Amino acid sequence: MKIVYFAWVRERIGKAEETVEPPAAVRTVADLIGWLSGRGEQYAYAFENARVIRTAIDHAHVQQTAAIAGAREIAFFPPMTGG
Amino acid sequence: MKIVYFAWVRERIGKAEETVEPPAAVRTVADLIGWLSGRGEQYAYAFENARVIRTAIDHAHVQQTAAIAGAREIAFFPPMTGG
Amino acid sequence: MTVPVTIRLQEADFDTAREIAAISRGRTDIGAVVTFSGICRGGEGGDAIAALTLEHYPGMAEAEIGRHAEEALQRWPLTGLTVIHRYGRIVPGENIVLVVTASSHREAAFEAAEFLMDYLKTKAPFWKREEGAGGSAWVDAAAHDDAAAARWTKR
Amino acid sequence: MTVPVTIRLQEADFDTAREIAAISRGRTDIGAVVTFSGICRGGEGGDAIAALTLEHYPGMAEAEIGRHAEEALQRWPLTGLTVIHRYGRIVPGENIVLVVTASSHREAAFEAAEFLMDYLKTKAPFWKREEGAGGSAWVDAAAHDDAAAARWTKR
Repeated sequence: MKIVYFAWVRERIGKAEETVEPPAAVRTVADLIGWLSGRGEQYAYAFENARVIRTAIDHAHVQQTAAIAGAREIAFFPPMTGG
Repeated sequence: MKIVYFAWVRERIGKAEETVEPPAAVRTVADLIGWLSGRGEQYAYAFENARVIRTAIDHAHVQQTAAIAGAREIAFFPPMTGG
Repeated sequence: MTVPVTIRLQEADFDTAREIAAISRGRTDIGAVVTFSGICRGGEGGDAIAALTLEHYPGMAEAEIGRHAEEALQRWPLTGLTVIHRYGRIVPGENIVLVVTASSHREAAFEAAEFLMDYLKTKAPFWKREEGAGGSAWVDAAAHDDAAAARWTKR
Repeated sequence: MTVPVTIRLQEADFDTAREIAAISRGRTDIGAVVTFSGICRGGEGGDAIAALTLEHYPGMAEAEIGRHAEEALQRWPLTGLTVIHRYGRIVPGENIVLVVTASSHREAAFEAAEFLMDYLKTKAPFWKREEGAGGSAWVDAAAHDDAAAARWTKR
């Protein structure tokens, strides 16, 4: 499963993308955030305020309750500031 | 007192402007419309539906209840269709 | 701070790009520029239009647009404002009117441009005559334009 | 009828005049063209900004703008629609984003442009980083932008 990070989420984690294999118990976006947060200080820092983190699965916005099964690419990023 | 006409009001009356000297009893715009309407068929035709006629005194929109005393230029025209 | 305001009534066409450039060139306090271009259409409903002729009331047109430009400056934090309205004969595809508003914020630029267009449609002394296949006729005022203008006084 | 839709994400600047011309050239069914240009300001509040850097999510940005363009076409009778969003480093006075909407009626052109801008601000995956005197920092999302976007779902 490919994970991509943007803006200060990317900076805090220290990488733009990676491929991970979470265990089967990790079913939702919220589960994935929890699991990633346990992978090291930089992840814990990036996700310390999980409420503000936005998520997209395969280029579409999703809630943190969304299931991750079948996802090709999951993105984590701060609230958007384009336009 | 200078009177100017625009669009189909001008066409019906057959002139773009004229100078008139209404009697002292003609105090308001409505009075003036009534007085002009008595000046000939073309005026009666132009003002036949007085409700739709718009009026400006010295370049500012006014209601037909407005007094005409002191006016330099009074304009009569149909509803505007600019923009 | 003086806000640059340009108001022009002219028979000639105008260049929208030049007007945008004029309002924003050399400035770094503008975050949003909105333009509205009103263009002569080739048909209303099923009837083809060969041309429009716009009559206006010289003197009053400038005064009326100027009063509404001032009101827009009072109501919104604008950093620039341009209104150009043509008169005379205009063929389909040609420009009729241009409003350009500049502000540090987009809501102000959008609202001021809509306000000015609603007032130009209902209060500025211009009258359109359409030339079609069956001769020419004055355009009737649209009730929905009055309704659009009325929303700005309901606050 | 197919409505011409142009969506571009690019590092280079764009030419607003060329985009207006592209949407309206040779057509006589367009009565109204609205443009919104978002421009990099030289300061927010009292702090000077040397430049913005816009990061984006390639692939998703195009998809997200495309979905909102489709929604705009469903909601308003548009005759043309262009959205251009830049990424990379942008200095004060330069363009960031352009929305152009064309319609036979002005309300549709205004509303669709506002709708698209509100969604670009809150849903399109772009992030701004500001360079100032004291270093650089990510721009916080503004609550008023979320409120502006929410009005389009309250109908």
